[in-house]
Amino acid sequence: MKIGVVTFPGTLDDRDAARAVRHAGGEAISLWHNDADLKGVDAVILPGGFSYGDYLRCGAISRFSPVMEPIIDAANGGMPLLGICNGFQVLAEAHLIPGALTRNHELHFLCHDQNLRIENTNTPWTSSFAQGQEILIPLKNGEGAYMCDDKTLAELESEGRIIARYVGENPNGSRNLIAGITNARGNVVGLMPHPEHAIDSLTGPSADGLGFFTSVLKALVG
Amino acid sequence: MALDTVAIAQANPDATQPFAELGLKADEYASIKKILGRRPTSSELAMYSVMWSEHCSYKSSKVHLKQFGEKAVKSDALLVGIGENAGVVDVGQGYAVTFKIESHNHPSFIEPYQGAATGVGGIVRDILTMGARPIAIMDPLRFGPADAPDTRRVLPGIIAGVGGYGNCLGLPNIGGEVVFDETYIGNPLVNALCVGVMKHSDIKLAKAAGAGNLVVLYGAKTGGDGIGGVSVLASETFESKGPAKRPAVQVGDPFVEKVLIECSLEIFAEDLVVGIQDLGGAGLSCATSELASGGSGGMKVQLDKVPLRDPSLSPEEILMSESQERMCAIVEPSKIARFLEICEKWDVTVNVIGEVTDGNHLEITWNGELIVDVPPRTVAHDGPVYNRPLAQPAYIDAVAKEVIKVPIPSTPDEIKATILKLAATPNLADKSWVTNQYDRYVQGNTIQSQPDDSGMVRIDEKTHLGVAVATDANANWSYLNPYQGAKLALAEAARNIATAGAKPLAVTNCLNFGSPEDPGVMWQFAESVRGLADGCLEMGLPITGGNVSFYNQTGSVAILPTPVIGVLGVIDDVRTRTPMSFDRAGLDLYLLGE
Amino acid sequence: MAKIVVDVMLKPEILDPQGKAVAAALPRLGFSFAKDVRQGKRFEIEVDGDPTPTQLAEVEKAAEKLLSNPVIENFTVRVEK
Amino acid sequence: MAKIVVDVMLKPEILDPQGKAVAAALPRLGFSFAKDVRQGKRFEIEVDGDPTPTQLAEVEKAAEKLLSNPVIENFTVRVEK
Ligand SMILES: Nc1ncnc2c1ncn2[C@@H]1O[C@H](COP(=O)(O)OP(=O)(O)O)[C@@H](O)[C@H]1O
Repeated sequence: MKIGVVTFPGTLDDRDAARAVRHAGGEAISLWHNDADLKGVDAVILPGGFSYGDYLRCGAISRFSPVMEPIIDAANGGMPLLGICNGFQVLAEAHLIPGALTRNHELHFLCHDQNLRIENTNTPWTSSFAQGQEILIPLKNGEGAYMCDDKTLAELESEGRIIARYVGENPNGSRNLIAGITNARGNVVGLMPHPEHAIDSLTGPSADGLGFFTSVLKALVG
Repeated sequence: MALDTVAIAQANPDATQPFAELGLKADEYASIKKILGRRPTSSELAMYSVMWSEHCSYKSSKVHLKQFGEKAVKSDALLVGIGENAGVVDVGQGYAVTFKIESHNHPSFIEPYQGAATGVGGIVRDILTMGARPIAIMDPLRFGPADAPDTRRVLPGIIAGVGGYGNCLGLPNIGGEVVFDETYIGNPLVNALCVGVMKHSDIKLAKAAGAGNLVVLYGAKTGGDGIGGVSVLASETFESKGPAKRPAVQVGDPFVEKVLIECSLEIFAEDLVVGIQDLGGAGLSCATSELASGGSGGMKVQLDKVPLRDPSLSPEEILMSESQERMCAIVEPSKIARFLEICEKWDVTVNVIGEVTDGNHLEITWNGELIVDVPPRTVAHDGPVYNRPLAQPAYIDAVAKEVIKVPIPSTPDEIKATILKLAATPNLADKSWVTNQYDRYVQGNTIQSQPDDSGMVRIDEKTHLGVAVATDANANWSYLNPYQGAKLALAEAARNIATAGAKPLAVTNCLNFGSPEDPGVMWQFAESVRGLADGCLEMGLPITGGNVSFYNQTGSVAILPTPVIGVLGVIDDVRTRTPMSFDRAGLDLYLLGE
Repeated sequence: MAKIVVDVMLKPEILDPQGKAVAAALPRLGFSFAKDVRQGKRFEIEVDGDPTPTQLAEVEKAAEKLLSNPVIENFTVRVEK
Repeated sequence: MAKIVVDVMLKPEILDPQGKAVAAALPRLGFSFAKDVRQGKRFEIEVDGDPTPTQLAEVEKAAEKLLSNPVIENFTVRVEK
């Protein structure tokens, strides 16, 4: 199974995401922001980083990259799409998922090991986890506070579209402790913390993050 | 606007020039005249003044730093030694590692965020310039007391600047120091270390060899950053009109630097450069003169080809500008098309600004007029050398005689109270309020970072080869005995490598001191260098590079002598590292040493 | 040469941690004038000559599409001489 | 209730990476109006009643001390109704 990993100028975690895909047993294909070509991939990851320096608003400029057009089309057609951190911000800017990511409530960039609870195991990115499972993966961002209006929040809650929540103290001011959400169809997932940095306990706080990548491979095999 | 050309300098030899305002002494100015056989043009004066400054020429420290080469043991691991942008050591399996520390103390005092940010940016470009992919950074920092107003002013910006720039570059921060002391009020120390890795065959040097090869400037456009000092020249050449306001502050654009790194690595991978130099302090003056004197000897540069952010800059200012995120490469004509193509892919501004020539002339023109014609070596390497007077300060004997009775806690309650008191001091307290603002995970190769004694990163995923780096300085020891203080800092850094399971290989340093014109400070400096050189000799470790920062003082009060020592080690299999924490119950505890 | 200014502010119902931090810092420095502070962005766009109505309409579009995120922000466009 | 607005912009000679990024993005989206873009901050300060001259003087002081960094930024203060 081929998983595309997009590199925008300023993307940082593309090689990590590709490594995670390989660890999970998939083939990682690099996609360049300026090529409107998905090279026949079965799913796409928008990795973390500071695309375009995070200037203006995180993800605001990358969202208009040529590669985003086929990605948006494919996602609307049901292709699994995961946005991690900066990728989540790109998804929000592209309106593939509702809401927006805003400045952390403490105003600092924050990097620490974060406990999450998996709340929805029906997406192609979370099916390897158990409902309610707690995992430990790095969180690192400056603008990770998930914001949306009350109506959207009620919808996300009632439709079970919050896929992961922070456990313990709210690290960044996200509404309802939201760490990740999915779109109505369930194929597009945005996640603020970094599963690709937790694929083995040598380089990460755990190997819990691998589940996101094994999930999608399982989902694609069907 | 009067352009000062070589012809005018010849025709008008007695024009008075503001050499003193530019920081040159009368005899230094005289020796420039002697070298050139005429008065310098204002552009030449600008170049000499900045290249012969303490910061660029090491004029006060050179005579002492010589020991690092003279005393050194021969090390097979050393691939590139002192003198290049950063030293390079062999770590096996065909890999070479380069690392270096630099200071950005004064700029960080003026504008904490940008000063610290551009400090990180500068050292990262030094490492990149060697042909290496930067893989980690560290940041030894010093501040006044935690509750001092000056600390409150500078600390948040400095931490945010180190993080803002490093995080955006995607470099894991794997360690550093945060130390508070009175003497750093008004003189915060911002030292930044970067480590990079490459294959042996990819090592690049700062030399412009091969007449006919092209001089290529790429990266950010040139603005008026960091040229506050040369405005005096501009105001002279611009007659009394006065220059536009020139900022002394350099502003960094980490996004541009990140793109510059990826673009450069792609260029290196296709072997498209003969030589390369980053533009840091002294900007184009430094890059052109160092590249030329490191190579065939000559270079012609058309300064008007330099792309400008601020079109009002004068040639003198362009030569001096410290605009960030720029690189200068020497490229064979047959490879330039591909070079330009890669720059275009990454949307990086690029211009051919000149060519390498035979002979011994660095010739710079401005719209066809010759404004600089100098032997490049005289600018880059033949600056003044001072043997400054030194004298052991009076306090040394006084403190040696002093007997301080430290009450030793004995009862459990006393011990508990003492531990709590110590743990609550800012110097010993948990530093996660700092380190949590830094990305330590990016690149996915971080094996150790905070709170471990050394940082460790994997450099090969298949073989598990890795490197460890630690920095240490104990300024209190150095104050009491600078010779032993430097040795102890070296020993501590090396121990921090060894306890992690890695083998120490090489040493870098950043020597932060007060004014070299103070014989007491100069003595502290000389003793520290002697201690470090002797220590390295005893441990069999080569010094691969470093940096000297003088004039860290407020009025007549110098900072504590702060030689920050960095040690790099290699570990063949990072899985065998020994972390600092006890990760399970039932382990035995041993005390080694006396 | 004229300047078009686009001001972008978070919608009133969206939490503004930066504005809050400023509002909290002011009294600590002895300033008591502020009941509330909101922090937003200001873009100064330089255009050739006097902006035409078409140009201004374009700026409106750019402000909506790129300079602001309509989910959380409002914007205003005006000409400054 | 009145609103005092403080606009803070980087000094013209200081590099503005954000403005540059916006200026580069606009043409990619088909907008060609901008010769240059600078991005700054806008503070909206709510005060009780009409601002008095003393209050405005205080705001000036606060703008200099807290809201801007005089080493690299300029600011302007004005009242908006
Ligand atoms: N400025 C800094 N940047 C990055 N890491 C830091 C910084 N300051 C301290 N650290 C890290 O935090 C940990 C604890 O630091 P410190 O309290 O100084 O411990 P130690 O005294 O053992 O060196 C170490 O891993 C150190 O590298």
